[in-house]
Amino acid sequence: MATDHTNSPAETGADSGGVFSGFLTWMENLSEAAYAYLLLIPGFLLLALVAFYPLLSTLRMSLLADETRGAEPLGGFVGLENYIDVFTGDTRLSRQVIDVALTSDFPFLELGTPFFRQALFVTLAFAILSVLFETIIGFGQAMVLNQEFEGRRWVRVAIILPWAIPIVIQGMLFFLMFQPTVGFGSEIMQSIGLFGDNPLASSRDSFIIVLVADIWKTSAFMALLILAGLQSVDRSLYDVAKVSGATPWQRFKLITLPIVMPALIVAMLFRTMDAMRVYGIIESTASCSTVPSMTCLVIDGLFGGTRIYGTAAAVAFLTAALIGVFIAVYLAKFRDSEGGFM
Amino acid sequence: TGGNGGSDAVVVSADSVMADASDEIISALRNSGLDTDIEVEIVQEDFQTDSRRQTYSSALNAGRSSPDLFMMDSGWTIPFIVREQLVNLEEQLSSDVLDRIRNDYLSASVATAESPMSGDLYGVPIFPDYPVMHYRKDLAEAAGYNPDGNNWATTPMSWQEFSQVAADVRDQSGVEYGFTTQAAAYEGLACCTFNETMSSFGGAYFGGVDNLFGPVGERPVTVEEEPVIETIRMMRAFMYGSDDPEAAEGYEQIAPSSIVQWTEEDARGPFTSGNAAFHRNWPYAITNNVEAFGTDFDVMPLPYGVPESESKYDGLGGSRAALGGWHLTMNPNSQKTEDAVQVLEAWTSDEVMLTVFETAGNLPPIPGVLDGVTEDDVGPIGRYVDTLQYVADTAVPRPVTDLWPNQSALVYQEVHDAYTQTKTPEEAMSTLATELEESDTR
Amino acid sequence: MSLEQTDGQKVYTNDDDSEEPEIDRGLFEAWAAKTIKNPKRTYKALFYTATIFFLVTTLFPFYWLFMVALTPRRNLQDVGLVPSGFDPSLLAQGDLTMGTNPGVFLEVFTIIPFHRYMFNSFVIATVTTIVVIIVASLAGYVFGRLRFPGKGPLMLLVLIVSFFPPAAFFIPLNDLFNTNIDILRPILADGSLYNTPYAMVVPFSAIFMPLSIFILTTFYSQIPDGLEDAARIEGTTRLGALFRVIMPLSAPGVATAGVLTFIAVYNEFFFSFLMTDGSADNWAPIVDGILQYQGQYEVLFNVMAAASIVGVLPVAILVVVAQEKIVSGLTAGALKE
Amino acid sequence: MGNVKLEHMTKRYDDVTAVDDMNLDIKDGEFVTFVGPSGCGKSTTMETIAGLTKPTEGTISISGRDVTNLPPKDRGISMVFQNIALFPHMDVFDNISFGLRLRKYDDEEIQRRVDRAADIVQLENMQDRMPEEMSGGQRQRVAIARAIVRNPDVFLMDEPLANLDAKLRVHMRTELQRLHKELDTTIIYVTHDQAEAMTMSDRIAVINAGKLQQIDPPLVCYNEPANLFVAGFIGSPSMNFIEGTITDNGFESEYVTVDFDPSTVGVTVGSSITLGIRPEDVYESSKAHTLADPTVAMPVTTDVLEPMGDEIFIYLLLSEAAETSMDTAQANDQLLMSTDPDSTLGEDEQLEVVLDRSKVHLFDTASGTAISHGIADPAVASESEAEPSTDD
Amino acid sequence: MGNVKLEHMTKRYDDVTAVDDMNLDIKDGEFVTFVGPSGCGKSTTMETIAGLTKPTEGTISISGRDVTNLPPKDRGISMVFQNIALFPHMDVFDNISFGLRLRKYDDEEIQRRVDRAADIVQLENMQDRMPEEMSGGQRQRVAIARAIVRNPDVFLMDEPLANLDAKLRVHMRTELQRLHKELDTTIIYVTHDQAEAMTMSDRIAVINAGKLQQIDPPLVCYNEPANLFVAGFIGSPSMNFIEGTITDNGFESEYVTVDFDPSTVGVTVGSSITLGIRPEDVYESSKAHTLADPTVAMPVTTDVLEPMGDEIFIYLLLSEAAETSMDTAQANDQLLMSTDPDSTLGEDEQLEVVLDRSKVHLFDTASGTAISHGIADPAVASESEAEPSTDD
Ligand SMILES: Nc1ncnc2c1ncn2[C@@H]1O[C@H](COP(=O)(O)OP(=O)(O)OP(=O)(O)O)[C@@H](O)[C@H]1O
Ligand SMILES: Nc1ncnc2c1ncn2[C@@H]1O[C@H](COP(=O)(O)OP(=O)(O)OP(=O)(O)O)[C@@H](O)[C@H]1O
Ligand SMILES: O=P(O)(O)OC[C@H](O)CO
Ligand SMILES: [Mg+2]
Ligand SMILES: [Mg+2]
Repeated sequence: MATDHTNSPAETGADSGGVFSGFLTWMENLSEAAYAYLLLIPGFLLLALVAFYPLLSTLRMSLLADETRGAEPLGGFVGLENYIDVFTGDTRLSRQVIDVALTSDFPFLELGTPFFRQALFVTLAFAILSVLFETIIGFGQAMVLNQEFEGRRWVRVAIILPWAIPIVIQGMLFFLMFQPTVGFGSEIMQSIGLFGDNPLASSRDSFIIVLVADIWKTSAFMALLILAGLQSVDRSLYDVAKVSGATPWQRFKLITLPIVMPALIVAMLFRTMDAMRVYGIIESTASCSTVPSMTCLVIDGLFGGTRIYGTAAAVAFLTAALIGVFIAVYLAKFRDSEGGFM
Repeated sequence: TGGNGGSDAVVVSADSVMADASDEIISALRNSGLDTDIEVEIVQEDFQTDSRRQTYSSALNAGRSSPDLFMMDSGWTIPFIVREQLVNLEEQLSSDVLDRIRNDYLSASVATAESPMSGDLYGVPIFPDYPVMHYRKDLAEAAGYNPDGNNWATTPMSWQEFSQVAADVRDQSGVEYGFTTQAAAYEGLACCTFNETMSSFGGAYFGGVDNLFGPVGERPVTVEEEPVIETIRMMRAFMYGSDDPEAAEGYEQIAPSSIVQWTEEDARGPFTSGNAAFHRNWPYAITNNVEAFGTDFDVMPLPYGVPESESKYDGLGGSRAALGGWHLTMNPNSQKTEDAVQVLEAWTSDEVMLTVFETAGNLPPIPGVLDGVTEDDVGPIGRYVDTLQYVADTAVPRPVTDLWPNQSALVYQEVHDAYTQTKTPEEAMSTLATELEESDTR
Repeated sequence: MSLEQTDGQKVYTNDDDSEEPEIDRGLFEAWAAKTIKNPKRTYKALFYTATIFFLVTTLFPFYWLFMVALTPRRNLQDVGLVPSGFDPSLLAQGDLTMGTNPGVFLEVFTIIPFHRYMFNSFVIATVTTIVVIIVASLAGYVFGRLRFPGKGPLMLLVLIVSFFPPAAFFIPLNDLFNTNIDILRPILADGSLYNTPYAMVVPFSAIFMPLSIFILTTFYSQIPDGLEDAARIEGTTRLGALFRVIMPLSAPGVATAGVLTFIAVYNEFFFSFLMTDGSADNWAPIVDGILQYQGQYEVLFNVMAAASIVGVLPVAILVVVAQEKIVSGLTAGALKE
Repeated sequence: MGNVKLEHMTKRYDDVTAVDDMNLDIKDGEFVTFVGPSGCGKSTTMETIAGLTKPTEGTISISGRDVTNLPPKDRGISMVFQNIALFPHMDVFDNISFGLRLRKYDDEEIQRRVDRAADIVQLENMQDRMPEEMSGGQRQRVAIARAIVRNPDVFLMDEPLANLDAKLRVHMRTELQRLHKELDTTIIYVTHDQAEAMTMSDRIAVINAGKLQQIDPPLVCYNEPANLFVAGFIGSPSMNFIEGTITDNGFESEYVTVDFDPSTVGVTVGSSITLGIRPEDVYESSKAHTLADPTVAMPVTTDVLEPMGDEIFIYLLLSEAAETSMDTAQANDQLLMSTDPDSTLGEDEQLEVVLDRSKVHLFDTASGTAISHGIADPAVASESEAEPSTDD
Repeated sequence: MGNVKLEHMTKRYDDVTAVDDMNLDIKDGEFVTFVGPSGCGKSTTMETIAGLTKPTEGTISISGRDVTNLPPKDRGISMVFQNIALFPHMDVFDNISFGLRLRKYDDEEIQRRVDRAADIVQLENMQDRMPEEMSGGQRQRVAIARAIVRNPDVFLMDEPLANLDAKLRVHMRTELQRLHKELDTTIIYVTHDQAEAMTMSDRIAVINAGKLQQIDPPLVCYNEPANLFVAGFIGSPSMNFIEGTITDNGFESEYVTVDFDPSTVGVTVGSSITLGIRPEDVYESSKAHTLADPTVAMPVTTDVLEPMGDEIFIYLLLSEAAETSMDTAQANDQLLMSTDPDSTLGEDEQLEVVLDRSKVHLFDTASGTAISHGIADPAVASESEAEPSTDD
């Protein structure tokens, strides 16, 4: 400090200088917790305005009666009636959330309407299957992209590209492909006996089409996130593992996987939530009337022309609750995973 | 900038076809007495009817002041009316104009712009839409039929006869399909293709034409009646032939089962590309088909199930076309109500109707306006004016209430189940009846 | 790639190893025997098989989309591996298009100002991405690197946003964004956010933020403390360390969060559809544009296909650029520990 | 300015007390070295001074200001990290200039300073290398350059030369000393290299298990260790320790006897005492004449010989049963002697050795506290006792 | 088994030749230490032996097998990395047992071995700590434990003790030597600590700029360095070098003259020669009598004194104009002398010194190659010349 402080800026407080400096110093001196809360303010303000406030308002909506006519869109307070009605099928929804009838025979339950036509089942089956396949395929893709080879950048673009396609177009693509007069999808699937004559008119076949369409598009999402995780692994750890005698598979299992795990869990977490809110691809491929999901019912209630805001809001909250149950499993895993942070 | 309330113009939200014809329409409006100091701007909204309904709904829910006038589908104007989201035109329009609408306009159209409770007018119909049977006259003639001679253009045949003709023409010409139509599980099935066919058999959802717009909860549900069942059986015969135990007798297998996943364009595809002999569609498709086949293409009214006389309900039976069409309605939050009223009134003139027909291909809401109009006046579509005028009179409106969007889903799902052989016609219709009753009375 | 591929294929077929004595073994058996001896070969073969499989499965639908685009509108029937109506013999007659319709890529721009829709989407996506990355970085830093009471519940709160179908937010937001706010009047024509990019940027920022927060939390938490310490000693604030060291070192994560957000917003439809009147001048985004090719009944599938191919290009370019950031081994050489 | 003061500083992790009630007062411009066994809390103390971690208790002041709650950037410090911590995404130039760029020095000044720093650490031509393309020692030098390129009030250096070869280390040592003189900056230094600690420091702070044991000039620590720990820790190889008791005649253990009058060194007869003697203060009895005050000769057997080039370490066994352990502090029946490389002694030879009485240290076995450094004949006690601390 | 052979091994990075035509033949069970300046290619050579990087040219064989193209896991090695590289997601136990678990040892055996390894590195009670909760030295010890827990044919250890304190280092040194004897494993070792290199190695390989300079037993390297580089590098502080020419009377430079008959040491009159003398072979002339064969005395002035506890380094200036540089190899007019801590010399004193003629080294200045180690009187030339290599 002694020699040349001529024309050299002050040693202390480097980032400072200017209008901000006071604020920055104040910030820097905050305790860790206060600092944390401060930095969270912008994010939470945004969420409060665009998410929390609307959600509270929607929550209120779900406790009020539907009003299909008249200037007021909502009726009086009905408590949990909307929720109960959704479960008992006693609503104006065009599809059942769940329709299970009691029987006298084992297992004493039977599906009132077929599996593929109940929103709850469609939602769950879709979420589980799509996330499963997307994870496997996405991981495979990420592993491929993680290798050094010539042309890797182009392969990467190619693999990411489906994610860049708007859902409307993705829907159009698969719709046309399985439209017997246009594409060849139905023909192929029929010839191997998987599909019936009119796949887009069949709930089961359409479900598979929607699933495939989603896997095609969304594996890229998984791949991208997992790839980023893979790229963050310190290469020198592989050196150590190699010298310790690890085979590639062991390196993968013992080094790559645990280190990628947090990224993988985040990817799966968000994919699961997205899959459980599936709507766009259904509507643009097979339509909600063929493959109803929970979100289909929400949209139908809010925008379907018959104004049933209360019921729709209740379905939205039920969807959220369902997702919450699923997510609890992830969160438990999340906590366990190394580098986990919750 | 289009939709913003910044400009002084009366903003009319319409579709792209109308917006493209904006200049001609505005000058026709001026010729029909619109003040020159009132500016009009016709802006383009989504073409898709559902999208447009959602857009309008969010604009009205939010209390947006622009646009001033909405172009609303006759299929969903009534829900907006019963939600008190539109301006009651009884208090706005001059009595002359109101009289003209009540007396000269296609009454089925006007009915879908009125409040089902009070009967007040909330919308000015600007054009109706109804389907016709498109067909390949060349193929029919080659098969030995004489469309012109038998005056197919204005003389409907029965479905039975039609199925025989279609099968025959298909077999003789070697085209793939005899008949293509729309039977996917979508609004179009409930409002239109099934509705009109059922109507031609004298069937109805809610016990006849009188109950179409209500009163909800106090009308019978009649989907289990024989004509309705018969309609389904006929369609199953068209698709599956005699293999299907539920198929009605006496009909040929003329349509691919794929129609259960087809909407308008899917069904038009094979026809326009020469793979079908007959095709049910809206007049919009005339242009495409004329382009493809020129004078080898023609239209006729849809076939009938039973003669009108044999129908249990008045106004049903005979050739029936589902009535679509569009109205202009007024935004209650508009800052330019008076100007907007002037625009509406000018829009009821013959000149505007003809201009719209010429430039946008949209039919006049007063069928008589087309009297004497020829190919020379309006292009190739002029060749089909006779059929169009004939069909206008046979059109049945859709049963639109505030609950219809929801009920239509129930309808098309059950009908579709029956079409896809998932359920027998009776099963499907009995389920539907229960559902509709619950829905109506809840 | 092609070089490498041929290399890879040599692995399967190259049979000139002299140490292989039995002539009568089948090709496959010989290959299998070799792979057992030389596992590297197996990995390589596996790798190329997987690469080709992924390439084919992801690219084929695009290829088909391209074929749909090239199919003349009237022929939109039976589109196979070539557009329907494709006829190479036409080339002999001087028809370079061979019965296809490459002009569709011009129609995309002549029917509507598609470029303007692309521009709108690009601007909205860019702005949203920047907002999201900045705001989510702050939160990701907090959640990933700081310890404080209430962290778990707050993270859960962020997550809960993604439990709800987006539609659940819409009705209250619609009221909010259409409210005429007087203080906004100087900036916005009628004082409401309707038909402005803000009406999209604000909700997108919030709705796509949770994902980015979680991604960044994960990546930021993995950056060794030592590097942040070094930056702070050198004179940065904690925030300075975030933007100068932690973020660059988490480049794969940041780039990924950025790309995912950008793509999601670029293609978003639900909110933008309801928050604009769909006209290009009023900031309607690309999907709105694509849907303009869809009439009440008639749908210009071929033009839609062409438009979406055109519309995907900026994203492809973005991915090319962003992936340069997703480079390997960034933390190598940093630490001795 | 530049003085550093720790008062009752304690840092606890979940189950470990890394630093325990540390009190330190480092003067402006002083060069203080922290030494102590691995894990004793040196780095933790540094980090607390730097502000990278908050002390659990106590306060820290730098340049007279209480900085306990100030962020690192406002403390006027620069630091070389034990784990090096280069920014992997920046090349050498960017790494070194990072702090300068933050402070918005002008480009020329930055280039000038970086050139100089790179020159000092002998990395002139590597300014555009990335860290991952460098050897361990090169990386470490970049870390040093990054710290010295600035002019802070206090330098914190945590084993900055650990990965450098002897020659470079000597060079860096000189450079750091020059820098220290030139800038008159306070330097707090951690090293495991005794030579470094001895030659560079004004004072050495010896830490054990989080506790400060002694802070004194190097030779004081060497010659007058405050306790057994310091005695054993400073000096390599370590001091020989022999446990015994005080008799009327002085110190007595199984194999070693040193005569003195207990009263002159302030020990009570019968108390348990540990005697310490450095290897270089053990002599063959043939050389006893060179010593002013040798002990009586004792018979030993040579065991392992460790030739170091400039000297030889010879492990001497005091009994027949004894076995060599390299850990000189542990075995009671063994002595390590350091001698000239010219010595002709071989393994398993019998000989006699003497100790330099003036270099004999006595410690209380139980508490470890030093009692006396050097024992003189009763007659000259008062003089010789003071001797080691003066001119050595 | 366990022998390691490098033949013409070269490793080039884009613009750097890290290892240049290296030929090495390390016998089974040998302990070879690599020494050399920072960045000379030690780690790169290690990595190539380990199989972590492919040599650009040349071959490597281990245990008689050509392993140039074998993956690391099939080479029978274990390694301590210079950058430590613990698995951050595993605790100490998991880190140490990693290799064992891969090899499916049974749990008991794993626990037994881990316990033993942890014991050796004195981390008994830390098996469930995570790396981030440990001090620098503790981490390094985990890295050592991770390597020694297995029984490979070859151990590669890249500065395994760099971050340990002197005492622990001595302890680890002993343990590694014991391990070496017990397992009879080949060990290749990198260290910057001369004492380590001298005491542990069977042979030392001196590397400079990627090239092998000499590979010989420690004392041979010390006493008979093959060239100027080795002479300057081995020994701390470094050997004094004085450039001069050969006259009929022997060596002559501006300040130093050493008489001998050029023909007896095989140098030609007039050639440029560098004379080398280690600090400990410089004596005050008062002590010349202890030497068998001293040179004539030369007058010097003392400059800086560096007391090290067990010895003192004194920088001697040969001329008035001279200035002290700690880099002894650089200044022609300066000598470093190491002497007893008892020396009473102060700064700026005038005195005379002599060199031990038997320890004078002569090098060809141009090529650096050693010409002679020790110069004797013409009469006894043949005897004394052979001397250093035998019993020293
Ligand atoms: N990836 C790389 N790219 C370019 N040069 C490299 C790379 N890795 C090492 N080098 C260079 O190769 C030379 C040898 O490096 P190496 O790590 O073997 O040195 P070292 O002898 O281990 O040095 P130290 O004692 O400092 O660890 C160095 O000059 C280094 O800069
Ligand atoms: N994050 C942590 N959690 C728990 N214990 C810790 C943590 N960091 C350090 N310690 C413990 O605190 C003690 C002091 O650590 P510190 O790093 O200060 O040691 P050191 O003196 O620098 O040692 P070395 O010479 O090995 O670097 C050690 O026992 C270490 O295990
Ligand atoms: O690329 P490698 O051979 O270092 O190994 C990478 C891992 O096995 C992949 O996860
Ligand atoms: Mg430390
Ligand atoms: Mg190295």
